[in-house]
Amino acid sequence: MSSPLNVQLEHYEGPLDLLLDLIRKQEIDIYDIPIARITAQYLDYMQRAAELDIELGAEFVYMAATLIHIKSRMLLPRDPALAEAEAEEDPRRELVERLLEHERFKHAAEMLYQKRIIEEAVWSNPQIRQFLDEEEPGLAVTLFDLVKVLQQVLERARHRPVYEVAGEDVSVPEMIARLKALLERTPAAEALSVRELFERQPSRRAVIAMFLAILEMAKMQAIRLVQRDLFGDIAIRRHRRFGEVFSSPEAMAAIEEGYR
Amino acid sequence: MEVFEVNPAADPAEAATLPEPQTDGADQRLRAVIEAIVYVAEEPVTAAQIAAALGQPEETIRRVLEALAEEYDKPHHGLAVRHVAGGYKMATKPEHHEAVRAFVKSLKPPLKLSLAALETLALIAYKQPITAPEIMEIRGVQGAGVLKTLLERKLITTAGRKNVVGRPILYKTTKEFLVQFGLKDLSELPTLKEFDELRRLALEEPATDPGSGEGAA
Amino acid sequence: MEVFEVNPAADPAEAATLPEPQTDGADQRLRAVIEAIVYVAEEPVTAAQIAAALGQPEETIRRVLEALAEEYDKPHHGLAVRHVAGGYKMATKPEHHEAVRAFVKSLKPPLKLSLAALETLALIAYKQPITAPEIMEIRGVQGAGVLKTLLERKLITTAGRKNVVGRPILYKTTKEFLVQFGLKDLSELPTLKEFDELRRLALEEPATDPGSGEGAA
Repeated sequence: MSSPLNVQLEHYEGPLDLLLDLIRKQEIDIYDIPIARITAQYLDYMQRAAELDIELGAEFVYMAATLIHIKSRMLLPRDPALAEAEAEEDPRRELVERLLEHERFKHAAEMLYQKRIIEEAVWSNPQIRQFLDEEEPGLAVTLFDLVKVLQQVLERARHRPVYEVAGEDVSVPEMIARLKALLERTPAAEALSVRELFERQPSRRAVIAMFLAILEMAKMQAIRLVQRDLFGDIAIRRHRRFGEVFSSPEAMAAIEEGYR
Repeated sequence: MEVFEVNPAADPAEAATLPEPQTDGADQRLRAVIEAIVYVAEEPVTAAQIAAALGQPEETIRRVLEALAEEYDKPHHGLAVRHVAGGYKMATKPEHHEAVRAFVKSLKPPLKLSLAALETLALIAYKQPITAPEIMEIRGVQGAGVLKTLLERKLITTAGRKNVVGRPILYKTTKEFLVQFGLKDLSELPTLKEFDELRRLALEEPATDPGSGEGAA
Repeated sequence: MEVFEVNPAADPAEAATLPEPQTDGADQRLRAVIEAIVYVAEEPVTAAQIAAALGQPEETIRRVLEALAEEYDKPHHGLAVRHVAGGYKMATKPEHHEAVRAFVKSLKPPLKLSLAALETLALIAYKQPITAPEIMEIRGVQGAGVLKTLLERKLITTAGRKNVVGRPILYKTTKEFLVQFGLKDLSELPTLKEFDELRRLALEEPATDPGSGEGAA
C-alpha cells in the first residue's frame, strides 16, 4: 500500500487533522473522497503508530470505526428507484462537513497567528503611572482601619522574638480599666496612638485584649477613634460621654459579665 | 464611516498657502488634550470615557479621535492611534519594529501559543459562547487542555453555564484577546465563509459543493 | 545597521516614478522611525544613540529630532518632545495635566489582587461561609491582611459568627464579587472538580487516556 506518510510518522492533534492531511497532500476532492483508499491509509497510520509505540487517543479508534462504517454503506447497492426520486444522502456527507469545519478553524488559527506577528512588532509606552494618585486621603475611621493596625502589629510581633510572660494574662475588663486610667491621666484634647498602645503590650494575648478593650470602649462611647488620613495612625481620645459612661457601675459590670 | 475634518484647510487653495492646521484655540486644545490622554492611557480608551471625563459630547470626541488616527496614519509618523478592542490606543507602527526594538527596555514576553491553542481560540472566537464538549466535538480531539492555557493568558473567560445536562461551563473571548490580536472588535474577524473562499482560490476547486450550505449546523 | 527595507515608499524605483510632493520617502521614514524611538524609550535618547542604531550621521538625526521637537511644540499637540539631560524625551505638556488627571481619575481601576489575596478570595468563594482560622489553616500562612483588602474592595463581607470556641467571624463573597467576576450567581463558579479536570487535561497534553471520561475522584 502506498502511503503519503512514508518518510516519518507525523504527529496529529486528532483524527480530523490526519484525515485532512491525507486528503490535502494527495489533492483529493474533498467532496468526493475515495473512502476505501483513505480508510486504508488511515488504518495504515494507526498500525505504524502502534508499531512505534505511539499512543493514539480513543478518538482515533472511534474515527477508524466511522470510516469503516461509511465504507460499508458505500458498498451497499443503491436502490435504483430511490436514486431516481431523491438523491440518497451521501454517507460521507457528515464527515465532509466536519472536515470542512475543522479546516475553517485551521485557517482562522493561521489568521490569528498572522495578527499576533504584527502585534509583536508593535510597542506601547503608556505613561499612566505619573497620573495615578496615591490613595485618596480623608474618610472617617472605620472598624476596619483598626483591624489594619492590629494586623500590622501582629505581623511585626510574629517576626520578633516573643517573650511571653506566663503570668501576664490580662482580661478584657482589666484592660479597659487600665485604658480608662491611662485616659484619665491624659489631657482630654490629646489622643493616644493605637499603634503605640499595641506595641507596649508584652504579649500577643495582651495585644488582643487591648484591641477588644478599644472596641468595647468605642461601643460604649467612652472613647472616639480619630485618624488624619486613611493610612495615618489611628488614635483614641476621650469621648465627651467618657465620664458619664464610667459613672454608672452597671456598665463595667456588664462588660465583666460578657467576658466571664 | 464618515470622518469629520477638524482641519478647515480642506480647501486646496487654502491648504497651499496655509500648511498648518488652522483651527481655533478651543479645537486645538481639545485635540491636544485627547492626544495626551491617548498617549497616557494603558488600556484602549473609548470616546465615551474621554467624553465623560472632559464633559464634552461623545460625538465631538469621536471625531477628534478619528482625525487623530488619520493624522498619525500618515507615513511621516512612526506612531499610530489604532482602533483596538473598541477603543483607541497609541503604539509604534509595525514597519519600524527593527529599529524600535533596540530602544525598548522591557521586552514583552511573546505570547507563545501552540497551533492547538490557536485553533481552540479561533473556535471560541467564532462560536462563543461555547462549551468544552462542543469544542472537543468540532475539533475531534478529546483534550480540552489548551483551555487552561487560554484562561491563564486571559484570552478567554467563562460566560456562565449552558442549560443542558451537566450544565457545562460556557467560554467566550475577552477584551485582552482583542488587544493581543489587534482587533477592533469581533466583527473585524473574517467570516468563516471567507475562509472557504480562500481555500477554493488556493486549490482552484470548482465552486459546486454540497457542503457550503450548512449554515444550520 | 540598515533598517529601511520594509517601507515600499523607500524603494528607489517607486520613489522615482511617484514624485512625493514635499519630502521624499526616505526622509519621511527616518522621521517616523525617530518618532517611534523617542516614544518608546524610557530614558532620554541622544542623537548619537539613534545614529548608531540606524547607521546614519548624527547630524542628520539631530536635525530630525529638532524638527520633531518643533512640530510637537505647536499648540494642537498635547505631547512634547523635550530636550532633557542631553537627550530627547516624549512627554505630555504640563498645561494638559489637569485634563489628563481628570481622565485617569474617571477610569475604573481594574481588579488587581495579590496572589495571597486571590488565594484567600478563592477559598472564601468556594468554602463560604468560612472563618479566618480556617483560611489560615488551609493556606498554611497567616493571611489576615488579605481579608482586609478583600473587605475593602467589597469583594467579601462578614456573615455572622461560627459557633465554635472563640466564635470566629464567618466570611462570604458579595454581590460586587459576582459583578467583578462576571457571574450571575455562585452556581456559575466552576466547581473544583471542573477545575481539576482542566488542569489534568492540560498536564496530559495530547489526550492519550481512553477512559478519561470521569475517572477523576
